[in-house]
Amino acid sequence: MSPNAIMSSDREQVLRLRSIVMAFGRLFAVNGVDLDVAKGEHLAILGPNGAGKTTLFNVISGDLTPTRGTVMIKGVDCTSLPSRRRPRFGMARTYQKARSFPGLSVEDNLYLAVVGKRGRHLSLWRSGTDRSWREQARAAAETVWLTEELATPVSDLSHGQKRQLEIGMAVATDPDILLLDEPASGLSRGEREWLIELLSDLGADITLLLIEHDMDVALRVVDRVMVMADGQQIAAGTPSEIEHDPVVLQTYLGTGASA
Amino acid sequence: MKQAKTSGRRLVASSLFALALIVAACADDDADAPPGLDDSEDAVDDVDDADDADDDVDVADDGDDEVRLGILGQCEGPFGGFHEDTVAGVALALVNHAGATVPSDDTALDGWEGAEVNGTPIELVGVGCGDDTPDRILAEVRQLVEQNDANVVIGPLSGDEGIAVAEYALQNPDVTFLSGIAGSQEPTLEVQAPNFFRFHGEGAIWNAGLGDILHNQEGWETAAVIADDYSFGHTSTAGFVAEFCGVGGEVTSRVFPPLGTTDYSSYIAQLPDPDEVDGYFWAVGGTGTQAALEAFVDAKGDLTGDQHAGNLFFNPDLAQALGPDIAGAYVGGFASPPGDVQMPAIDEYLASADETWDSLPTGIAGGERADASAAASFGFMYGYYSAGVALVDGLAETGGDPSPEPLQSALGGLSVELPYGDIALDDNRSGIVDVFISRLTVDDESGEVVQETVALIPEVDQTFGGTFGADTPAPSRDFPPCEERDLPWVGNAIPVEDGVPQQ
Amino acid sequence: MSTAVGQAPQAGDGTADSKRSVVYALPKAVAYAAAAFVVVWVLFIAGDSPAGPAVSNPGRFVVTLLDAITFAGLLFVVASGFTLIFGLMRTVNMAHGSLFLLAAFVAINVQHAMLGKSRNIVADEVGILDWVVPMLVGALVAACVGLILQQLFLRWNQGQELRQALITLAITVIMADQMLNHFGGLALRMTWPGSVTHFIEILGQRYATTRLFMLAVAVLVGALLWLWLNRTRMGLVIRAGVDDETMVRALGINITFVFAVTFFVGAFLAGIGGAMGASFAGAATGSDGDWLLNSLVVVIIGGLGSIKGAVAGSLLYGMVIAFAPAYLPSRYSFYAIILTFVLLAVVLAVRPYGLFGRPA
Amino acid sequence: MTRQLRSPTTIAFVAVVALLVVLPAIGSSFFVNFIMTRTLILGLAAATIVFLSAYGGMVSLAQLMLFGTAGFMFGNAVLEASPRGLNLGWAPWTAVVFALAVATAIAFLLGALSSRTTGIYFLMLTLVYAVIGYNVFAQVVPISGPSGITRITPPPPITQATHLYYAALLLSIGGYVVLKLVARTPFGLALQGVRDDPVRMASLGFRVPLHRALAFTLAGFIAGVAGLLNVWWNGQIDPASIGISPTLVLLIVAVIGGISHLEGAWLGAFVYVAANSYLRALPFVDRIGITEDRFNTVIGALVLLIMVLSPEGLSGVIQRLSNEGRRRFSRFSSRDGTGRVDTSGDDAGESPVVMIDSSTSPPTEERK
Repeated sequence: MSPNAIMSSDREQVLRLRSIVMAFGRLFAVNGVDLDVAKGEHLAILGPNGAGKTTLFNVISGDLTPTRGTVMIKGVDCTSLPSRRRPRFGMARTYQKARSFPGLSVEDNLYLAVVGKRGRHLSLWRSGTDRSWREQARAAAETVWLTEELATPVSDLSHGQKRQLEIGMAVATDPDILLLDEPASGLSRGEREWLIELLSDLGADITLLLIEHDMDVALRVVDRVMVMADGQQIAAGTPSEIEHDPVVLQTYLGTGASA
Repeated sequence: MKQAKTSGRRLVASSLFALALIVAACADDDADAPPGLDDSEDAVDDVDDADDADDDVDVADDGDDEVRLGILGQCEGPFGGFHEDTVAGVALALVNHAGATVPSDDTALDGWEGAEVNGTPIELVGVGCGDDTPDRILAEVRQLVEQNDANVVIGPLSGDEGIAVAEYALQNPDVTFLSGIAGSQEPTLEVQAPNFFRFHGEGAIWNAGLGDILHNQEGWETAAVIADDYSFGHTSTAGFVAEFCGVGGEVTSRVFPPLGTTDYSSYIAQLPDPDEVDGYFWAVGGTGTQAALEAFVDAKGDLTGDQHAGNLFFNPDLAQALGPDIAGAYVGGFASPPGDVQMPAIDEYLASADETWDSLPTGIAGGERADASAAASFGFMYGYYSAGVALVDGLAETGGDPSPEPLQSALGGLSVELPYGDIALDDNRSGIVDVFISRLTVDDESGEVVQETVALIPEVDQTFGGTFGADTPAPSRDFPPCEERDLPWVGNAIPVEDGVPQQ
Repeated sequence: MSTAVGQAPQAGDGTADSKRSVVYALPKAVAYAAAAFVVVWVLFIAGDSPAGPAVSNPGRFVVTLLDAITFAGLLFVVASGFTLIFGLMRTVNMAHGSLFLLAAFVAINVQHAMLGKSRNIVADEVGILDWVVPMLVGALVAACVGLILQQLFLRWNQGQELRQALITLAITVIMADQMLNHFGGLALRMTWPGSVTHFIEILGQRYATTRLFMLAVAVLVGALLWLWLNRTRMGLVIRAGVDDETMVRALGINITFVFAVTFFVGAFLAGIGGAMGASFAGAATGSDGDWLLNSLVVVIIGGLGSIKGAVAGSLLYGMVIAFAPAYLPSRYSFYAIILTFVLLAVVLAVRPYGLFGRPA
Repeated sequence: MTRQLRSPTTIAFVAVVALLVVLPAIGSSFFVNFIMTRTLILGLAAATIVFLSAYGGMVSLAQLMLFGTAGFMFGNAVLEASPRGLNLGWAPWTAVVFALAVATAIAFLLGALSSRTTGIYFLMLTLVYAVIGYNVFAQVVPISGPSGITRITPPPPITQATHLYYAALLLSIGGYVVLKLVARTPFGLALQGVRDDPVRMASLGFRVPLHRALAFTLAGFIAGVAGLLNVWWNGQIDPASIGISPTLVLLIVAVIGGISHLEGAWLGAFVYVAANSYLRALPFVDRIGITEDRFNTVIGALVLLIMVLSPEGLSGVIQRLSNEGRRRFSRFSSRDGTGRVDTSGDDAGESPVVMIDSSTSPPTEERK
């Protein structure tokens, strides 16, 4: 299955992976993945535990440098560009296990997300733009329903609130490419509805990559699915195609359909 | 709500802090009640205002009718085991010469009672606890003087501490300082505080006589030096080099391993081989004494005693592992000579120590309990003893007046009678002392290595015939240079046989 | 599911074609260049140094190399205990130097008691047992004290690395003070057994077999350690624990017991090192700090938690200690000790977690 | 903001400062010029440890070395005829600038070198820095040598001991305020982010090592300021002044006060200095084994006790007591507050302190 074959359209390419291999010693977590994602596309990456989904995310976000292969973001070869340089390409991500800053308040967390992309990291003064960044942070808080908790230290948030914040921090950067690693895990039913609503409402320009175990969430918000197992792509297509793909049903849905 | 909580916490913290401040400040005020207050404030102002020193003379006269003595000991660091010795030295001096008694017969740290000279009592106001560093001893001396209101301080114990205390003395002319046993040159040669007196020798002085004997008697033409790379190592080396070269010998190499060296082999390798040089002078202390000697044996060949000489670190008590192979080596002097020197005054002194205490935990016995005379015969306690005797003599001279001016002028002119030889001061108030040179020999009975005194070098002063002075650099890796010079005591060495000076 | 987030940096070494690689290739290139320069300097140039270039004075070079390796043996024994404890439990035992010194003092006193005298001991009087027994007794005391410390102060706060480090630092302060009180401030020494005290000729240079004996003991200790870690069930658990603590827990192994044993062994190794160090260089107040520092330097260079790293770190550090005073120009040989810093800086610039270390 | 001006916090702060300002009039000269001046100097230096630990997650043992470096450099620059040192004979304030510049530059260099390590590695590495610093000053004779540099006096306007006290007070307040304010700037917030999760910070676009290096540099600069005060106060500095045991003392001061509270640094310094000076003078303490020659055992035991019972140190204890008191008198028990530093004591019982968090929370280190 050539990657080009599954390209949904000839829209602008924002992400292009070519033969990505990520080896840890003798273990090949990702083993030869090709992927093209067009602007505005919403893609879910599915697969059982250990399939290499998060590792692939880490390669895309720059947390890992692939052993082999290339990563192009918006036409630029970013293969070994460190993760801190990637927000400038409009890339933002969340982590599977919420990674926010427990020692800081919700507002400060969101504020850091805003500042991270803008530079002036070392500023010892609060300039005029600083105020607008604060407003941006508060706006992001509103998006993820955390306005009430602005002053609360993150360590005091509930698990669900931490996930909300995690997404808020990604959204706060006003990203073009959003990588969400299992955003729905640990959320209550109501919170999942909220998440689906939020993701569905994302602007048409925003490219979304989603790792999700919850098929319900995943298939409702994306327009294309890639299924991984043992570090390789085993299937790709639209949500409905995937739902009926025999290989997928056997390797993944067969065991984890209830997830 | 958050505001209230955090601020409340800080409020409590601040209040507690403030309370502590007030309590401490007031408690201190009481302790500082007149007449001490005036004194101590002036003393402190002088810390930064040394030039005004003279202004204070009149203030100082107003009411000192007792000696408030502070002792600077050393209870931590490499000489931490000798803490008891320092207080014991002073206490014994007061027992022997000022009618004091000691409250405890198994520790010296309890001080003494009833010391008095011409009706002036001598009270112990505090014992400072040094750790061989100048910073610490400065804190301790400031506490003794500024908090405990000491007007006389005896101490400190080690060289770099001595420099710091002498500098402090310079800024506090109303307090009289008697060095304990600090073996650096600078306190008297360089700093020259008029109120700092040293009734003992120092690192260079203690090695006087070695060069003369080794060159003129043992026939060494060339020598190599290995010494610790810090001030005492440098000073010991300076004393040896000044004399050995002064009488015509040549020091062909000087190696200075840093303090804390564990493996001496690379430094030993820098020394010339035994067939390339007539002998070696060692001034490596602590664990280094034996480690360096062993590295020498490993690389250069077995020790032959007559090819070696060392400073006071070659003391078999300090370096208990010195093996019998080293027998024959010459050893520089210290404040007190080895135990074989016998004179009535010495016997009397040691006996008085044993009468005063049943036993003391002393550094020379590795912190174990030992007869008080064992501590008394060693230089650390003896140095403090000398200072104590000098203080008593000085007070006797002034008729008991402990005020700075008369006491300090009396001390400057003293010649103190001491068991191991009388000590007078030079113009810089540093002791002119007799130095005992000894050799290591194997004791026939016990088979142990012991020191046997071989010569007494009379009246050594710290200038070494002008080699060292206020204008010369401090002893260092390459100072003094190796050149001939006249030393006043060369040729005057008095042989000592069986512990008795032959004169 | 995530196989590993943020694995060891070596993964990135393969990619060459980007700015980033250039940035990190630079320190590496500088490090290699520096190493090459040092080798060339020692072999051929070494102008005005006490030893002279190796080609013109090969005996001296070989002896210096042997000095480096034999001293590295001692460094390894001390540092391996430190790194073992860290590797399994992530506990930085700042009291390692204190355990070293305690064992040294105990061993010296036992030897004195066995020989019935405390001074002027010559090697010929010392049988092999008069050395081995004190060493084992000293090491056992250190191991027991270590175990007590671990059970009392470290067991219940496992995982709080800095808190544990500070606790052990406080213990260091207390132990140093108490040892000064009990053993005095004078330098003491243990004597090598007479049967190993000989001298041999190496390229015209005299060399002491005691140093080779020390190396032999170190190799023996290293071999036993290796066997324990690789050939026993507990060793397997420990190695698994070093790699992944949660996995060991999941296997249902009694990790508390494994921790206790490991701490015991680590402290025991400090004690063996203490007895060897007391024979090699003597022991006194302050040796504890020196040896803690030696252990730290070794493991920072080699990588915390890695036995291989301890070997490499000991060798490199031993080399610097032996070669710097001999091969620096005479005028600068006083600054030999500072070269330790250069070594550290070079290693850290290339590998922030040491040669064989992994990020925490 | 304006409300804060009248808050009990500010009032308490002002009260303490006011007390310290009038202290020379009511306290004895020893208390002011020895105990309190030393407290302020040590406190300022220890505050840099607390700053790095609380906001940066780095426990540094190199602060005393930087403190000493500034002192050595000042002595080298200002003296003309000292037996040791460079004897540059510069104007005092030029020497001040020089000393601070050198200390800051060295801090930046060392900070950069260790910026990719954290937690326990950082602690060990900075301990090695400290010892190497000691060796440099002990071995490199032109800048110091073993006996150090003596007879250093403060620059002109500071001519009396009380001037020095006020200088120390002023700089302590300044240092405290600066460090507090820095924590609220973008840089300071980013630093706290780095403390909490360096990997996340990197993926947000921050240069993690640079933040660490610059925080270390700032702390080095302030430690340098404290170091200058120290040589003015002490009159001399030598390699042993920055040896391993005073290095540990500074850490102990920070630990006693509480390593995650800036105020704790001064509190710890006061307790340490006062204990050192007054404890042995108390009646009967020698009966229970507290004599001056076993003082280290007492201090060690104190630190051990603090680390075992409450890693938050004295400020943590005080905070707990005050929280406890509040709970008794009010029904409010909800958890709130903003800054980590402000609230960490609140959950001291349940979760480890900041410094410990830093080593346990991020499971992985960021990519370079």
